Amino acid sequence: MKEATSQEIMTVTAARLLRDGVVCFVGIGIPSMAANLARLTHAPNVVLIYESGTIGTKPSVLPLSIGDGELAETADTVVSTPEIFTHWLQSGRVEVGFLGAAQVDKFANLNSTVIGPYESPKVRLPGAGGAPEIAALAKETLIIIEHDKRKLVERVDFVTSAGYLRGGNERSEAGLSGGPSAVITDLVVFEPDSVSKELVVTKIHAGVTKEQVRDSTGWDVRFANNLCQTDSPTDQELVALRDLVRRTKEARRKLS
Amino acid sequence: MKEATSQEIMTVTAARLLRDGVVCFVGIGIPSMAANLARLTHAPNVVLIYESGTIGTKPSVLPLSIGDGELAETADTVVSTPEIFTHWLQSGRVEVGFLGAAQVDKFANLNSTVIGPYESPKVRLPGAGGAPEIAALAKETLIIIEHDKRKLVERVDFVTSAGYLRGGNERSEAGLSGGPSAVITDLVVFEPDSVSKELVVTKIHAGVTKEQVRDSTGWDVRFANNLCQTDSPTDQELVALRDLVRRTKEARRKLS
Amino acid sequence: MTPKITNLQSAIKSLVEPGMQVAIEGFTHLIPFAAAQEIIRQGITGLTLIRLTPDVIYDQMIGMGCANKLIFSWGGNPGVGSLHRLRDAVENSWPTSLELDERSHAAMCVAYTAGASGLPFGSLRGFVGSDLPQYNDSIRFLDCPFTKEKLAVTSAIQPDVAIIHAQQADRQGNVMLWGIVGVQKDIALAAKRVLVTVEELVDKFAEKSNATVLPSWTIDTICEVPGGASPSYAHDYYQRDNSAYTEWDEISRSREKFLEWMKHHVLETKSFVEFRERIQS
Amino acid sequence: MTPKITNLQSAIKSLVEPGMQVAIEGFTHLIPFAAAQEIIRQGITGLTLIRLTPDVIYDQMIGMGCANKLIFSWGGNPGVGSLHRLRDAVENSWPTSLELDERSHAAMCVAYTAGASGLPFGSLRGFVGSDLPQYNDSIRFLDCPFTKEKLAVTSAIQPDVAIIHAQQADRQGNVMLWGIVGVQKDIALAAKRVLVTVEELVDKFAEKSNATVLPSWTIDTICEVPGGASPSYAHDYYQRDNSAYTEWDEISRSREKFLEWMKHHVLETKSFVEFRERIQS
Repeated sequence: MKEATSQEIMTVTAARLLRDGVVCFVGIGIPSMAANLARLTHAPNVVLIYESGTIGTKPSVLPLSIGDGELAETADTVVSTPEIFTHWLQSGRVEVGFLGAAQVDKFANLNSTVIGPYESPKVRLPGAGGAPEIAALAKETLIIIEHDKRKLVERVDFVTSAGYLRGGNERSEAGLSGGPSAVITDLVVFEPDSVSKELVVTKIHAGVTKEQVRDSTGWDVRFANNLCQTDSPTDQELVALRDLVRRTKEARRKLS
Repeated sequence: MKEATSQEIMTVTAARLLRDGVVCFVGIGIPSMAANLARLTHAPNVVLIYESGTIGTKPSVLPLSIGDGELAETADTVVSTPEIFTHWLQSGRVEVGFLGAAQVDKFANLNSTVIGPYESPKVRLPGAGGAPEIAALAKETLIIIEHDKRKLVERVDFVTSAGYLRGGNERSEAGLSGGPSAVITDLVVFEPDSVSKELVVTKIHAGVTKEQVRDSTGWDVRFANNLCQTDSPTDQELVALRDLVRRTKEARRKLS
Repeated sequence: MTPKITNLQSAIKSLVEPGMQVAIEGFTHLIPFAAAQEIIRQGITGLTLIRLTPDVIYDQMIGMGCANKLIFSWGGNPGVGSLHRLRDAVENSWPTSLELDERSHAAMCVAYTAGASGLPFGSLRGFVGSDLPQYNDSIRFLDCPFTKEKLAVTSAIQPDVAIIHAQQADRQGNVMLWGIVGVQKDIALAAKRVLVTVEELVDKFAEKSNATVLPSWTIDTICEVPGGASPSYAHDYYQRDNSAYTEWDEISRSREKFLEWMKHHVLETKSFVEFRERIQS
Repeated sequence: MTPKITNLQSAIKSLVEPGMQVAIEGFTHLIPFAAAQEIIRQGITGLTLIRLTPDVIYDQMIGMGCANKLIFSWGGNPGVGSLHRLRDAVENSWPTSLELDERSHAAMCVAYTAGASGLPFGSLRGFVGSDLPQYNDSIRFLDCPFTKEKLAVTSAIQPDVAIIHAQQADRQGNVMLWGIVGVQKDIALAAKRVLVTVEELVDKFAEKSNATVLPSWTIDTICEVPGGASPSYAHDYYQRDNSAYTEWDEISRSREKFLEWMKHHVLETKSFVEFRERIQS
């Protein structure tokens, strides 16, 4: 078996955090890949919800967009997008929100709006989409992001979706429960400190050094006392992931 | 042809007030009979909405309840009851509301809640149902009621659904447009005076005397200067109405 | 995650407790008569009953003393007239007094939708000039934060238990209903726990336009109860038994006749199946 | 009452005027590409464009100077990346400046539903801790009149024109869409006027679970435009052309290449049919 790439390790590690049977609101891209990998391995009963209105969807290939036909065809039911946000997310039925972002900060706030000032941005990003409410209303949020100094920053340029705000009890005092429980990158897993809510490295992927993590993180990163190494992907996980990616590529090639 | 009964005259007279092509929110009972008679005679393109969620329904027999299967089977579409009230009524799409009530007063306010005080009623009536919002939000309301001193009263015991409140501009000052445009009974047609909004008799059915109307009305009833006699039902209208009633009776007998 | 599929007797026993808020919904169509009668049979009392259109089955429950509060918008025998047991409770406190939280259909819908949506209130254009808000604190007014217009608001409804009847459930416990779908999706998603009685369990759903599908994980218990909505109807299964509604008017007019009928047909039968046999004999 | 059934060119000419608020909706599925391109072809400018997910077709409209304001929640090329014309307009005001009214998907949904429901605002749990409300006055907060909780509110959206694409219309002008139905019913019912392009006119609709049906009298104009949602997809008709989305990334990166492509494919073609021929050749 070919050794796992760092992106594969990130995806497998994220997938493992999704417990079987939970209701998961899935963002497109790597979150969708990880959620479906979980469904195809240890979590066959996970209920995947996409904001396009598909509930309990079981795609055999990964959707390129959030509203691919594959998602509707394999769903238990398809509802309108307004209903997804009111009756399914806002009602508190979503246990895990699975999100990506352009920037994540030390307190797990997410930015998908702008780099630079809002009124005259250096880079205009796509925007909020469903993320602010997913981050606010899911019982727990998992965040996947590539480990890069420009992406993991001291303070996001713009808080699109609230994490722990400026740390401590600020999130709960603002009236929000839940919050990010882990940030998974291609180098490490961060978890929020139980008191300060600062993201702390709790797991480090095989072959990654602390030095490397420090150099790639935009704040003075801390490592947990009980820091351990991430369990490497099993052969079974890698086969499932690679099959999924291969099927997806083939399906897209056929369509083009 | 057997002569028209007073109830038939009431129904035909009410039906005539429904213009072809309008969107009409229909209450059960005589309003439903009149609205369907209109559809089967001069107004084939009337769009009938029932609060059970049926839109553009074309029943061949009259529903006994507001949610008979016949209504769903003959509808252009069936939506949920919440959607009927939000997207179809509250949105201002309904041109005519067709209602009955237990009591109507001089200013066309409707009572379907209680006779006597609310907290210790003499008679507990079924309640508001959809009427308050139909009366508030339809561009115009038609009311059908049997002519009886206890039903046509100076002031309703309880305002379930607003007519012109205490008259004059009170309705529009309260922020409501529309309002009752006619009250059709088995003796007369009332219309609101353009200034005072008091219900005034504008049409009197054939063979009915003013004396009879005065005796059967709970307030000191006024007759319009241009009072005229109601056009009698045509043979065509009576045939259509009687056929509808016969078909309905047969269908119900079959079910029992 | 997957709902329990069980019999009606144990479903009611495990879900409905005295004093609970219970919504047994159905808009003329698909009224869960069987499930509601099982509540009477089990002698559960002190309930707050919730429904837009309390009809014959709520009349039975109220007359048998199951409820001490009713949240509703229209309580009548559809196409027939009054509910005599409901009237007797409100007018004469028999068999017990009945508190009313009375709204309109539109307001009840908004309250269910708010409940299903995790919001504490819903807004509507309504109640201007109506006397209802004077007697009901769950109807209030606010000014629109943008236009300053005066709008009505009503508090969300989130019952302890919702009971609905549907045409079908599949083997995984997903539920589908069609035809007049009423308020069932909203009340099911608003409730803490959900019981669905169905006409039949099927392997796969057919395509049905306007169908409401409730995923298995939103439902706690499913009971297969053929005819369980009778004398109301189940679209594509059986029609409404209008005569039963007409006869109810006669049965329910006197307390004695009512009690006798309930004893013979409900209390002395073990299940809805026996009840149906006795009714049909 | 019955919608006009006409060709796309005259439909756009009679419905869309410079300066209007126009919502061209479709959630990945059923995006009305043909209708939107006809707006470009007719050179209509000064529009406020509204959509949850402005994608390639809005990128084309913005790059061609049709819009000076955008109400939206996520503007990207789904599965590919940025919209370069949208970025160029926001970052460099090219070809003109673009005002943003930026919300979240949930808030846009609530705004559409409020618009369709005749309410001036809608409520949601959201925006607590987010920076968005600081930059957008159409997001505010209020206290629940019952529980005193702080909730977000957003102003209703009621565009002058909504344009959607559906699979079918029947001969009476009723419209049906199925699969991922997105926000189309709400925006159609929220708009003052509605244009629907459809894959085909049929005699009778088949049963389709989760179908959205819009009665004929809610629609102003229908155009039969087979393939009119391409390169997005129409469930049961054709699949998404993912390569067109990928290629757009390249085409749209430079202003020159973009303008050249638009001139050749859109401005110099008379209709969507011709456009499709040129694309496929």
